[in-house]
Amino acid sequence: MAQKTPEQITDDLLRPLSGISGRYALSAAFLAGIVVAALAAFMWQVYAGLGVSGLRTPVFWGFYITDFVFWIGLSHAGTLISAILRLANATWRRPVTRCAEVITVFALSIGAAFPVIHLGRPWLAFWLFPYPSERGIWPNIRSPLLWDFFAINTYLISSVTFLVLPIVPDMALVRDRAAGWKKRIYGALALGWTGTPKQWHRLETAMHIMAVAVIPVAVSVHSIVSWDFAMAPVPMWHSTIFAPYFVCGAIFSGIAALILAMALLRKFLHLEEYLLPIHFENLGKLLLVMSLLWFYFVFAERLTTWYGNGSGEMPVFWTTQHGSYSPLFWAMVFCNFLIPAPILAIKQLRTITGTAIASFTVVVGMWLERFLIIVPSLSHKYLTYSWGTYRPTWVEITITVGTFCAMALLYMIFSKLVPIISIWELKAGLQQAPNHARIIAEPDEVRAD
Amino acid sequence: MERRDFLKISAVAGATAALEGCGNPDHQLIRFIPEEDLIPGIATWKPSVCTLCPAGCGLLVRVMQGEAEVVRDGRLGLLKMGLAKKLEGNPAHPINQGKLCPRGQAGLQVTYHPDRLKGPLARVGPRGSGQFREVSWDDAIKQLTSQLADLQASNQEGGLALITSPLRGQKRAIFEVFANHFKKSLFVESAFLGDSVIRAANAASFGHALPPTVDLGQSNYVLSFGADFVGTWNSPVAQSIGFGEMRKGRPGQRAKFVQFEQRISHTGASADEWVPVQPGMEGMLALGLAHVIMTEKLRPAAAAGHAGSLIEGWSQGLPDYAPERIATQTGLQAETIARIAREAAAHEPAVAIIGDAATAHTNGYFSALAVNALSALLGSVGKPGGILFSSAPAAKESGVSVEILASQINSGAAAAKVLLLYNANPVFSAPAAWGVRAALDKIPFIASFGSFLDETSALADLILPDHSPLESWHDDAPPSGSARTVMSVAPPAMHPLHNTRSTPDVLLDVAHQVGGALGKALPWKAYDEAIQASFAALYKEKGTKTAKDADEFWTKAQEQGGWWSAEPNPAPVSTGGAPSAAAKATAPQFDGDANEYPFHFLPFASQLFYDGSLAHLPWMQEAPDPLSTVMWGAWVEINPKTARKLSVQQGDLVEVASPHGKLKAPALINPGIAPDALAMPVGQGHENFTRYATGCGANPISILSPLTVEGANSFAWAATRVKLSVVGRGKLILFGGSLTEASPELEHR
Amino acid sequence: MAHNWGMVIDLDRCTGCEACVVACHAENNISTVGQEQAARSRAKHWIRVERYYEGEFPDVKVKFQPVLCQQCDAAPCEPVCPTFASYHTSEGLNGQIYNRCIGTRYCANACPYNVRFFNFYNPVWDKPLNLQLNPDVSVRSVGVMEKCTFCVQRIKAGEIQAAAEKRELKDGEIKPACVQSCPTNAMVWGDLNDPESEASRLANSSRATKLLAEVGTRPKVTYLPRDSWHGTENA
Amino acid sequence: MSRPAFRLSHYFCVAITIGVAALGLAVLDKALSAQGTNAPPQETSGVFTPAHPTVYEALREFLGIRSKPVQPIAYTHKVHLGNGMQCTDCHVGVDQGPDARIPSVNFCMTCHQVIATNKPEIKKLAQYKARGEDIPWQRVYGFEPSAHVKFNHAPHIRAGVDCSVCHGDMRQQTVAERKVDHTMGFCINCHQQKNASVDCVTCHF
Repeated sequence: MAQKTPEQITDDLLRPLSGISGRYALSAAFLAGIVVAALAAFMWQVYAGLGVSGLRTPVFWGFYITDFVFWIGLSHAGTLISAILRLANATWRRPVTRCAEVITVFALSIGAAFPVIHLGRPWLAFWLFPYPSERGIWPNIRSPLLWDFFAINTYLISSVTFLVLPIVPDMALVRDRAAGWKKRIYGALALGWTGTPKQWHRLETAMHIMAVAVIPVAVSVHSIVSWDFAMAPVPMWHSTIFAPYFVCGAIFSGIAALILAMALLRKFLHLEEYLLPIHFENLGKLLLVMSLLWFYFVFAERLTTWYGNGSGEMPVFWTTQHGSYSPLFWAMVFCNFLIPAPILAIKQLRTITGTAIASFTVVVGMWLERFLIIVPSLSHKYLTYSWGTYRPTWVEITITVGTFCAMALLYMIFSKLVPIISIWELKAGLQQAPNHARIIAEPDEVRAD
Repeated sequence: MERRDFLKISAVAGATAALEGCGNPDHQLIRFIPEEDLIPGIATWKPSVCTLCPAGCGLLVRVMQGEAEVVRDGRLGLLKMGLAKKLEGNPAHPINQGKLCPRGQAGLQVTYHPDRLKGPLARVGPRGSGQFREVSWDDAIKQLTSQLADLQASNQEGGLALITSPLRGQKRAIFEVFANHFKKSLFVESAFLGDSVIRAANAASFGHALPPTVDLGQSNYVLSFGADFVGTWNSPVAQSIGFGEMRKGRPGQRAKFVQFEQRISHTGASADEWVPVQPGMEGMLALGLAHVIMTEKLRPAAAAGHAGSLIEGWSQGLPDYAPERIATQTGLQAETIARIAREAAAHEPAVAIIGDAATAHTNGYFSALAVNALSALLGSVGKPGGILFSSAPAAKESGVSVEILASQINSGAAAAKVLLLYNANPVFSAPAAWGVRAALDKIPFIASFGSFLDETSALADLILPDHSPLESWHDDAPPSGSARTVMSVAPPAMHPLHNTRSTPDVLLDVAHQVGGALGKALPWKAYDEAIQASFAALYKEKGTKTAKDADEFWTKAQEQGGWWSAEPNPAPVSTGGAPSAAAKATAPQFDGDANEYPFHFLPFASQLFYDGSLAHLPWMQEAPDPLSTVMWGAWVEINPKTARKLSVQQGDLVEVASPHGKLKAPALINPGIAPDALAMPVGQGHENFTRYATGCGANPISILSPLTVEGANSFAWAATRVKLSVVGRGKLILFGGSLTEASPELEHR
Repeated sequence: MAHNWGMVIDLDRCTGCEACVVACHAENNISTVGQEQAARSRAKHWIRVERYYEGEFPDVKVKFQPVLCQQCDAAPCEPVCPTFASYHTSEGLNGQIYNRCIGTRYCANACPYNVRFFNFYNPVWDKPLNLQLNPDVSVRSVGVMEKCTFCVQRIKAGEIQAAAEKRELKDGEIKPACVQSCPTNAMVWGDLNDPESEASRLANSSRATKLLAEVGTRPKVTYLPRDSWHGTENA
Repeated sequence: MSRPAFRLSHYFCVAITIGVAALGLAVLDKALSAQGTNAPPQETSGVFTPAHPTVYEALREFLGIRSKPVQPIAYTHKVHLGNGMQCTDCHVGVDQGPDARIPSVNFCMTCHQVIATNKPEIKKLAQYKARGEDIPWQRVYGFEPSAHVKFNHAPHIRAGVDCSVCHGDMRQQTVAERKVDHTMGFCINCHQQKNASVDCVTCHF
């Protein structure tokens, strides 16, 4: 395969922005439909009351909080990964970063919606904002939910910035090629980018600062999410391992989501020449590491609980190992470790398809993990007389499915408006180090000589 | 239950409730001029009497001003009136001393029940169709009057039948006048949980046809043969207070409480020693205990006095009842019997009581005599810490039961023309085998005074709904629960909500319109006059010290909720009663072949629904049953081992079949029931009893065998055998998550 | 001296009769949820009588244990509430301010005793059952948490009365509905700051135990465990 | 080249979105109308009624909009108080318990049997009495149920808080109007000044 010129790159990567195919419209409409249904379900819940969900005494948190943690976790795909790769100056990252950062922004927005969706009185959610009122009451800063509120907002703002900054030059590029109303819009988005060295320099610096800043934020976000649970004296919640455990899980599911997204983009936007096997291979390796790390955390958690043999914790422990929740538990172990680990460990299997399959199981597995952290503990809390069960209703299921569709839809729309691969960075790659570019383009060849 | 209707109604209620308070009078109902002059937000406490069970507890009703939607002369509007907000026990009342059981507390919902009958109704559709039309009180009373007038004219024997709940005081007197006026009328005081066996036995043993007043508070050893005395038996609140005293009321002194029964009852659950006994063997066991006490010279046979002389072989020390000989039949080990006997003898005062299923076997009367004899032997009868008898008048008994009434009518022996129905639901609380429904269909005219449509009143031709208890006058002389003489009286706690009338008043009205002897026999214009008259008599007899004249006595009584003697004055126990034929132990009869029907079927009084008359109260439906924790339903209790053997899972829908019918209910695993028994709560399974009870659960009474207790005119409701089969998955609503404190999940280790 | 309300429950007296449960429903306007909702365990009982079986037939024992909000001094439900709907009152109660509750249900998850209940739907009283409502207690709407308040309306009324008469509250003057109704006098309620009060006397007795003490919530409800017969020493 | 595709897709887009949206709304509507009864048991909402009869009502409450009370009779406080009457003459119980009584038609008629019987408003009064109806006075003050405020007049009066502090100077008012806005801030201020308790549970329970 021949070496791409900058012009080719630009053409290839801007192609998706023009025109909408029937297939695209069809799937978009389909997704939109489900999202609308989910919205309807939510309206119905607001109208009737949370009773339409499957929540009950004593399981007051179910699908919604599971989804919340899941999506926030997923959001760690992008910003964190691309930031790390940026700082590590891993050049193969260049085609990957933007798809990753987009995942962050959308997953985060969706995740942030769930705490509101799950409220008994969502119309009062604004009480979480610290604003002065005649009542003289402020939000309770001791509540982990409030920490969430701030952490998530901070993360959202910073990751949006982190996403938007490197888009600016590409916007300019689109602007220069477009005409009419498109030109005006992209012009506005380009923020008057002309590509002067000064602008380039500022961009680089800003990106560097953001990259450094965003990592601790990302880590803090999921630590705090974990503390929503760890702060409560609930069996198998109240654990010191939770923060790192959650962050690990988050990055784990994040990478999986990223691989999936890339695989799909590659297929549907015909980016075969940009998203190359090596990207999947490298990310696959990362995923493998996270899978092992995740397993290590689960093992550590389970071992200490079992060995500690706490009267409160053992029922929860056993209900997940042997009891009513064990099928889900073992499904989780398969999805997160027993299936992906071998696939990713064996080089021959670490193909695009292979990593995609592994990533898919991981995404499923991580959702199960969130569920298994929340529900069994609540349903088996101390006094056996007050134990209960949980079964979701169509409302929760619709809303959950709806959010997955929302994610896909947003992603599709975004990829229509913005080049999903950072054009200028790719070019920059070429300019600085053609060898690098060649290595990206033809790894096997390189190994040959 | 008709969930849809339920929804519609509740939706409407909610909506309209929300609409009130919007700022324009034109959008609102008219307001009637208040009849009472109350200050809003300030509670007044009015005495009343609880009528939900025969215990006769005294109430304090918290009354506050509220705005009720009422119909006055045909117009719907809002009326500011005093509304009962909460029922508490009356602290001054000797029976319940300020305490109240769950059923009593829920009495509030009887008054405010959405399905309460709001005015007189006349049947339009065919009988049982439940189609009625509203009629005016004048028409209703005219109709009833004419019926009775015709009956009087026809001068036919047994033309009048009355089925009421057990009545006391002037209310009973009024009904009695009706019963006596018409020749050979059939007057039935119907109660599924009647205490006639115990009263009969007490009459024989101690010369008092009264339920016992058990002085648990001062007792040191309590032997209870199946009596659910902190739940539903006799005077539960009084006994609960005593129970508390007996346990922790006396520093350093704590009585032992032993419960003998086949299925662990709500009371048995609190026993220090719970001993399963074979059904119907309670009497034999009591005599076994007596045998040990006598042979070991812990008490002389003579100590039992007359009560002992009623038992064959007593004076010889009951040789046939040596523990070894009765061990197998009673299902206890000989050592256990001996040990308990010695303990009881060693811990004066010790008391033995019997009730519920133990007296509902065919040999229940003998068992009661035996336990009475044991009590007497233990020497605590008529003494503190033992069994006392209040000086209340013994309840008169007509001797007619629902069973007799039904059989006579069905056989044509009696041809009742008019039936007066008051707070009784015989169709529900009688076994199908009695053919009550058929008998009622033979009666041309049925008038019901009940406040609700139930299985029986739905058959009525005329319904003249009574006030709710809180809207009515009360007088009551509770026969047990306190050693003091108690005469409760209470004026209405609130004005009537609906177009109802006090039944005694209606009866007086009718009597006067019928006129003649009947009219003369009832000189009073209204029920309260009748009560006042009785209190005037009481004043002459007892009250002269406490009040300067009858009027003051009467007003005082109304203020405090009745009159009671300052000091306990239990009636003396007749030791040497008339020597009657000594009773002989008889084996209990069980209906149904033991091979085909392997299980004893034990219905038991529900702590929440009593005999089923309270199943229509949402609070009772949603409160978890103390032992099973079931809400909104009935269940069949089965021993875990048996369940495993028949592979019955918790919540499986099982069919329980007796020789006389079958029913379906979900199975519930109960570690505290004998492997050869199935138990079921009484009270659910109403076919037609308000939106809350209708279609909820199943009714065990319906499949019972029509056996009677030998020697006492009473229904042997614990003498049925049944078989069981799984038919599917049932709906079992449990509030409690787990049977045991140790987590079942840990079994995996 | 500020009051510090507490309760003592003598399990040796308790017979599990449910009087307290119904009394609580009547006093505190707790709505019944109906058969369907009860089946989905949305029933609300601010106080419940836990029943535990021990042993197998014929040696069966049953233990009753009324459980209500323990009004913990170190209450897990309080810090987690983002809006201060659940907070510690000046008299040591775990306050639940319905109008401030946005329904995160975090408090209920944090509560080790599962004594907090959520209004999954707007409560409904079929007319005229609404007339039974106690005007001293507000009716909770859909989406808010509710729980035992130690009958705070009775406490307030008592305090206002005492203040009007310019006197101190007497021990036993105020009784929550459950305590008042309890037929076996198994429950005692009073001021733990007053060493003379019956409640503190029992709470400091040798029999005193706390429910789930190991969780460290410092409950203000004390349990006196079920006693056993001490044989002939009583004779 | 992508133009025709665009057209085609356009229709698809619109058609299917509308279709599915309609489906979603249909589900919602069905559920609304049936109040969740006809869905299978494990899914039904069982018994419920919305907290407000209409969304409009809900919105008004959320925004704290309250309709101005329309009084059936133009009762004038000014005149009565001018004639030397005291608030507590009619509003009995205000110093004893939580609420003040609003007098019934009987109470008014005790005087107006004879006084000013020819005035139109008094005639209205008499008509109510004649019809056996009470006067449907409309609440002027009072808290929304959703505020969960259990206000008790008596302690405030004992604390010497003048009626006018919360109800304005009634001597200047004819038909009672909401002169003072009973916001939480209003209560808190006063409580703090008089250092009365501002513990939430003082008023909210």
